[in-house]
Amino acid sequence: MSSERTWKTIESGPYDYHNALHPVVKKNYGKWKYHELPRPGVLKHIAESGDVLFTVRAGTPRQDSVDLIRRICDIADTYADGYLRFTVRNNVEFMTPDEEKVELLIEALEKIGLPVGGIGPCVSNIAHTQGWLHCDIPATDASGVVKSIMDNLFEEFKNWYLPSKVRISTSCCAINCGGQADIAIVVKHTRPPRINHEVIANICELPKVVARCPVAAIRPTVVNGKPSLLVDNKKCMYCGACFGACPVMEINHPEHSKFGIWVGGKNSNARSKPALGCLVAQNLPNNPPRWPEVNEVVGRILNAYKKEGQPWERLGEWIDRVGWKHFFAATDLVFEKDMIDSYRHARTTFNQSAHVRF
Amino acid sequence: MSSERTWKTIESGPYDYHNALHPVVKKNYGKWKYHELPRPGVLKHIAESGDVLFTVRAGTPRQDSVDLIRRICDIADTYADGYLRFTVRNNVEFMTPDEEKVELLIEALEKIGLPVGGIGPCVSNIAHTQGWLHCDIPATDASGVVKSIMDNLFEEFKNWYLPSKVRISTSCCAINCGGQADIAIVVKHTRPPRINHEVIANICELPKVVARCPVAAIRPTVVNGKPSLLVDNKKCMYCGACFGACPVMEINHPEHSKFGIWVGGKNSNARSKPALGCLVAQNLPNNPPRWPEVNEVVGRILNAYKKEGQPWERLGEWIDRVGWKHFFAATDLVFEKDMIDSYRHARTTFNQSAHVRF
Amino acid sequence: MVQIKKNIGVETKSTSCGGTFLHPTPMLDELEKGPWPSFIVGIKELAERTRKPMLRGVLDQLEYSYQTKTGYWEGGLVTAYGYGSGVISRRSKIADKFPEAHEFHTLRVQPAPGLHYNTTMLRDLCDTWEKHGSGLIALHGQTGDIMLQGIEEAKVQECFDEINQAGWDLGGAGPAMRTSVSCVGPARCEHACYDTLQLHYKVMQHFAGDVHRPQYSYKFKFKFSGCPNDCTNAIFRSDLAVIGMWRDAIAMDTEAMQGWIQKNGVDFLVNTVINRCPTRVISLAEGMMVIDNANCVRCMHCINVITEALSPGRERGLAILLGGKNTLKVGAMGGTMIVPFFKMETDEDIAAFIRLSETMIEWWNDNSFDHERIGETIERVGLKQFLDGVGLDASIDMVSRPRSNPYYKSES
Amino acid sequence: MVQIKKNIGVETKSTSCGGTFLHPTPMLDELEKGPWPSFIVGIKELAERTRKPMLRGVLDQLEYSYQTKTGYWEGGLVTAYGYGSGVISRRSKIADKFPEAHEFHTLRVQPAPGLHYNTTMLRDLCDTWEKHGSGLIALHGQTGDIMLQGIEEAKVQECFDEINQAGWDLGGAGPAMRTSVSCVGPARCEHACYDTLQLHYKVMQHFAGDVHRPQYSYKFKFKFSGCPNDCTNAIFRSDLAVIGMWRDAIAMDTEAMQGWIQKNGVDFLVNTVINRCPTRVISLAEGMMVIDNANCVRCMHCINVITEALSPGRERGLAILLGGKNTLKVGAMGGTMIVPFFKMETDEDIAAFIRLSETMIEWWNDNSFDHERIGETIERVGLKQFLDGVGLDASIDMVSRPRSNPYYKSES
Ligand code: SRM
Ligand code: SRM
Ligand code: SRM
Ligand code: SRM
Ligand code: SF4
Ligand code: SF4
Ligand code: SF4
Ligand code: SF4
Ligand code: SF4
Ligand code: SF4
Ligand code: SF4
Ligand code: SF4
Repeated sequence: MSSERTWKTIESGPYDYHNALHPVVKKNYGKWKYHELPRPGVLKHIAESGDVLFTVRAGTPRQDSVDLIRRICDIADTYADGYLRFTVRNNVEFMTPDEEKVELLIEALEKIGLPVGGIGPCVSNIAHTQGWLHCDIPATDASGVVKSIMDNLFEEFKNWYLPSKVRISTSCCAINCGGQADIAIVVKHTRPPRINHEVIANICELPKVVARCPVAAIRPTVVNGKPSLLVDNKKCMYCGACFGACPVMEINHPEHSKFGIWVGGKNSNARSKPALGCLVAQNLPNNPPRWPEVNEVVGRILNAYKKEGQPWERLGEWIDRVGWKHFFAATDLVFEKDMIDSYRHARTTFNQSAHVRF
Repeated sequence: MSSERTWKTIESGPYDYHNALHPVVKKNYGKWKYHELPRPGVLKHIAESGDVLFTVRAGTPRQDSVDLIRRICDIADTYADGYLRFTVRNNVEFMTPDEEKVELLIEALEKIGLPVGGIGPCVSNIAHTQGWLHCDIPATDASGVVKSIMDNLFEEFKNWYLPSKVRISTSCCAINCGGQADIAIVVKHTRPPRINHEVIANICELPKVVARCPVAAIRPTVVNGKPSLLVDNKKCMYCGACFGACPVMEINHPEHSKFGIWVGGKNSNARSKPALGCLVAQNLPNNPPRWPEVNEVVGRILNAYKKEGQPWERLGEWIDRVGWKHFFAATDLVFEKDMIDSYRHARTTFNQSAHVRF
Repeated sequence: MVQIKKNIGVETKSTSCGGTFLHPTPMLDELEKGPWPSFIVGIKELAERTRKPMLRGVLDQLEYSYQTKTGYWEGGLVTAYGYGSGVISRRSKIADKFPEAHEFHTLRVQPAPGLHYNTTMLRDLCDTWEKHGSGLIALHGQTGDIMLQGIEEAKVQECFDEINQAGWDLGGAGPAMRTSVSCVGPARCEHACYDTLQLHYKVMQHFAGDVHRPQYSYKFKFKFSGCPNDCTNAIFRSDLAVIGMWRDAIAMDTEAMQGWIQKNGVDFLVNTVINRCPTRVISLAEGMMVIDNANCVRCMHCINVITEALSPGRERGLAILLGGKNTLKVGAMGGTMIVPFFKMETDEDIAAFIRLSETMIEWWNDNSFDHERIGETIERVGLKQFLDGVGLDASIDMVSRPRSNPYYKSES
Repeated sequence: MVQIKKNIGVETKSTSCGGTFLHPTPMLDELEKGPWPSFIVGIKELAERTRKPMLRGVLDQLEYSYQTKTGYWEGGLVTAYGYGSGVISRRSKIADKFPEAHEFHTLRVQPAPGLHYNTTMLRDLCDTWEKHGSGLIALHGQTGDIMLQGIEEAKVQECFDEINQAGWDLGGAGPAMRTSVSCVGPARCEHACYDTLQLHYKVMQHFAGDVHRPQYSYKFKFKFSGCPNDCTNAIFRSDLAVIGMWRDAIAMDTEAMQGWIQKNGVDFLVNTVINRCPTRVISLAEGMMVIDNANCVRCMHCINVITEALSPGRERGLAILLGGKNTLKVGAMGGTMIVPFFKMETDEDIAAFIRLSETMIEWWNDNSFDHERIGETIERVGLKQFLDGVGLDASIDMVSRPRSNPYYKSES
């Protein structure tokens, strides 16, 4: 701490939201009756009082500059009474009771390069993570992958071409801070960690690293007279958990850290229960700056879903209906041995029945 | 081997079935077209050739005397051309192409005390196990429990009162040789094994016993200078696996070996996939000679299913449709903490969703 | 209404007072009451007629078990010459109390496939058994054996020799290939997709040595069901479940179908068939039932209900599910779909089936711990490792969904 | 059709050649192309305008990462006075190559519940941040923080003091209570069953100390969703998911309902609503939709589709699901239903909710291993043990079915 302090910290927790609410929101707080989707990118909420509130949603790159934020504030000041909010998927929303402002908002937003969309049956913005820009353990740059994909899915964001909304997430390591999603694009390492035996004992608490491994593949050892660790390559499944505990367990590799694609993740309770995504493509190259191979697979999946999904049916629910065999056929992806679960609850995923499609 | 041998064994495997088949069976082998259920206890199979074959099914006690078997053979000789077969649930079947014989068969069977039924939507005979009559590790007598229950369900066996067939099984220890069933009645111990340290090392291979415990609750120890075993009562969950490996790990207890009742087991692939039974009543007393408490719970379950199940819907499928909450209400059984899975795949049974009924 | 409170108490012919040979068994006598055929009545009748002390001893001990709620048999080793299994040895732990029941061994005898009999073979078996043993027979054990219950060690070999001459052989026990069962199959069932009796017969002949001389890590059971109705409970109760299967479309006799709909009505069709199809692939088109066979999972339901008009397709064979077993140690497991379709028409097909089975059993014996069923081994080492070990490709049919965790060795 | 092969390559305003301040970044420049707003365009614009060397260094290092496919940040410890968390420290591992980027710490700042803002507060934040830091802000991190990305250690405290005066506080990191998010809730959503913003606000104020000074076994996250649609992804992404719930029947405005059916047709009602109800409890009766509420599992689907006529019932509150987390070590887990209904109307309700949460968190801290999330602890020790520990009764709502194995301690 270099500078002198004159201020005594107030441990206030979250920002007090009361002055951040639009007046129409305040007035009708908890008294909304229903909503309509008048057009892509726009919501219309009708309150019990009869009040109406329009919302216009636009995509952002998430890694924003103060310049962009100020531009956004300008738009909020001009068309949305000085209020705005963000969504959990890094979209920004402007609210106005005034229907005429809707068109103006859309124009203003597109003028500063922010596409309007993300509402209703479309691809919303991608939930993503830090990547090379900031994290200490990433194998790729999430923001770059996202930019490449959203360029391709630009029209999908702005229009209602899909059976239901598709949420995509991108994560730069297997920890997957981006979470479960209809389509999750996640790094998967394919080699065990490489240990720098010279420095490890200075930098890391060895027992903690040993404890972190889910398959007990790490053992204490001594190398060149110094305490170090040994990875049993037969057991190790390249998860990188140890790397999170100790930067010397280098798991990232420019060639051998790959991408896997997981589909059918779902967080909502609508219709089916929340579900985990399942692996349908693996070993896709980590290919900056545009990751064409990942893009291609995402496209195939979306195309098949677009063609066959039914209204309100989420991607995973479509697969549940048509069956995984058909999914692989329709996307021209290949079910590989590695896609058979081998972890703790693997048995519960085996087909313990004679139910089979031909 | 006491007696002198004159015969050289032929390791023939199963009995050659060719001469055990009824002539109409032989003629139409593999050429059956469809079947009808003309009345309880009777099947009518129609062959592509136009041939017709009636089957009359009757319950047996399974633990048969040669006297009973000879009587059964008499009936087969008189009415079924000298052939008969048994079912996998210990029923006996007589076949005849001659419709008139059906009534005569039924009469003859009931005359020797064998009820005709077990076909179609009824309770079939109970699959059961050895019990005190023969096994070396039982906590009860399966045959006795079965007799008590089937006395109560006699009319259920003979008539079509139920939505679909109900298979019951009874097992005299947690190993459950009786298998999964719509209603499975299985012994559950409620105390850890008691070890006779004096003799254990003479009788059992201690490392094998240690290896048998699924929760690693058994450790080698020395008692009175003799090698023995120690059970960690905190870990032990009274499964009795060790007792199967070593008769000195006495797990049976006249008071503390109880009954649990499991419902919804299903082996067929019809409609839903095969399913395991789930625990819905526990700690029922092991109460010979008539086990009234077990009988009572079985009755409650059957009554609820009878009232609410739909045609072809198996007991577990009915519960799937109405929900477990309703099942417990409809049967007046209580969901207890112990009924929450705590074993290896417990997590997969947790309600990881907001889906809930009130 | 099911009776739930009290026993009916209808008396059938009770032997409990008439006999002079037997000792009093007041608790067992309670099981002579009631309409269901009573095993106690049967044993008593047998005992009174044959006056076999062993039976009296067994009844005395059983009565004592009922009173003390405790079992009194202990295991041991009794075998037939050249065999390591097939006889379950039982000696009384309280032979001092009930000396007549000091031995009560059981011969497990393999039945004919499909549990078919003619009266001659059964009568002969009864005669031999009454001569050498107790006269008590369980038809059948849960694995399918004829259990000849109650013989002294001294008489085992002569008894076995005699029944062996009549065509019978012993079944399995211990860490061995076990006795098998097959459903009635083509003998009397229109659903059978392969010849269950023949395959059962040939396979168990092939493995006869492994049945008789335990040399596996643990038990191994085949069960043969002719279709996915699985009337032998193969999926949860055998290590290698053989389930009849077809690959093409469900066969429909349209005329019979129309007749059926006419007779039963469209409502019944919709509520009982269409609405119960697990993948909802049946639709109604101009009063007819139409199946999208690509999404039919061969569950059998529609065929079961409309047996006169629907049947499995013509391209028939079997599916192999591996690893079923009941509760011990790991909790019950169902067999996992390993081979969705295996042709089963010729002798070569049978030979190929046996070869594949052997490959799997060998892999298991090479990779298992002691007392570990093949399903447990697969769960422990991984299904992928198993497939690699036996040289099979992966197919999505083997799982209900692909993995949802990244914890695997992906090598690029 | 989704484009799958090639990039569209639409150019937006690229700054890659105009600037004089920045070094060449040929790979990053590729990300200036295409229609989606480009973060590279944004950072470059900011750098060119502010001429902050840190930004140039970060771009250089990022370009190098793209070329070498390797990350170069390492963690460390930087904190604000009195705090143990809230700042994510990043130092370059290759500061020799790119000295301008040797420090690039992030301040995690807790947002307002519901991610609501007025422009004044945002502009002020931008100004302060531009003054002390890089001017780069992530709106928002996956946990919900405003991430002020890029500051030197020396400036952390003065920057924090200034934003703290403006009403902002730091968020969580490390083994601590983490920042929370709440859905837009009653502010603009008709489905909200409790006041997500208020509860979020009160709960996180209560736990502020635990956010700032890590003292748990591992991280703990709350997320607040107003209804089972779960717009904050609470079930898979928070340790304690708070999901709006109602207990009585779905409320139906019959007039609006009739209007909706008239407008959309009965076919649409049947195919899109009735047929998609997970428990199939909606029926059609004389053209109207009838719900068997006892079997409704509160999935929201019918309400979502027919928002103008259906809404959650009037007896509203929340459900608590415990133990959600993502992949690490055990594979992702969803929160388990622990409290199906908790009234949330008064301040006392809030206090009771906080008390219950604290009991659960205490139990976890007492029973967990290092680096073990509460879901892992519950899985390891057993749900029953957890319920006993926190004094809750079992309910069938907590599981999808009762156990199917006998491996438990049943004490009679
Ligand atoms: C603004 C936002 C909440 C917030 O506080 O930020 C929000 C707002 C609404 N959600 Fe949501 N949801 C928002 C994220 C989510 C998420 C989380 C996510 O996307 O990461 C989910 C769970 C996703 C999942 O299952 O993986 C989510 C699952 C739903 C659902 C259930 C969808 C389904 O069928 O499974 C509905 C129901 C519906 O669509 O009518 C819903 C409905 C709605 C409604 C219609 C609620 C209303 O009446 O106002 C809002 C507009 C929907 C739309 O965007 O089409 N919201 N909603 C979030 C916008 C994210 C975005 O920018 O795309
Ligand atoms: C910044 C952020 C990603 C982003 O760009 O948005 C992030 C970044 C990191 N996460 Fe995360 N996680 C972030 C949200 C999440 C989420 C999503 C959520 O909270 O909804 C998850 C999944 C949900 C969960 O909690 O499980 C998540 C699951 C993890 C895990 C795995 C936890 C687990 O038990 O499975 C780790 C590893 C760990 O904690 O050891 C982790 C660890 C990390 C670390 C601290 C990596 C490390 O060990 O050094 C990353 C610091 C990166 C950085 O430079 O800032 N992060 N992390 C998110 C936090 C920003 C914020 O405060 O708003
Ligand atoms: C004789 C027997 C096979 C044998 O080789 O011994 C047999 C024979 C028939 N079974 Fe079976 N099943 C027989 C045991 C089973 C078993 C195993 C068991 O009961 O232990 C099952 C699996 C049970 C389970 O799921 O737990 C079984 C599941 C079926 C099914 C599927 C039922 C369902 O809806 O889940 C059918 C279909 C049907 O009922 O039409 C079926 C159908 C039939 C048919 C209709 C087949 C036919 O066309 O001839 C036969 C008469 C049915 C009846 O008894 O009502 N059989 N059937 C067995 C009679 C046992 C008994 O005495 O009760
Ligand atoms: C006799 C029989 C019960 C009956 O009365 O019908 C039986 C009786 C015994 N079973 Fe069984 N099992 C019998 C069918 C089954 C079945 C059902 C089946 O085969 O379809 C099962 C479930 C399926 C399976 O294989 O898992 C079965 C699962 C077990 C197990 C647990 C195996 C597991 O891995 O879960 C054991 C314990 C063991 O092997 O250590 C066992 C062990 C035993 C032992 C050997 C107990 C012991 O360890 O000493 C019992 C000998 C009793 C005796 O005195 O004869 N028995 N056992 C059945 C065999 C008769 C026959 O050969 O036909
Ligand atoms: S996913 Fe991994 S690499 Fe990416 S931000 Fe999260 S912890 Fe860092
Ligand atoms: S990468 Fe994962 S499995 Fe391999 S040693 Fe590290 S923690 Fe263990
Ligand atoms: S269930 Fe148990 S006690 Fe009964 S026969 Fe099987 S092994 Fe013996
Ligand atoms: S009863 Fe089961 S848990 Fe207890 S010691 Fe024996 S094998 Fe282990
Ligand atoms: S399994 Fe199939 S083929 Fe065999 S008897 Fe049962 S219904 Fe018939
Ligand atoms: S066999 Fe089963 S899955 Fe196939 S169409 Fe008939 S009911 Fe449906
Ligand atoms: S979670 Fe429910 S209440 Fe909250 S915004 Fe989403 S739909 Fe509305
Ligand atoms: S909320 Fe869901 S479960 Fe309830 S009636 Fe509507 S669709 Fe069915």
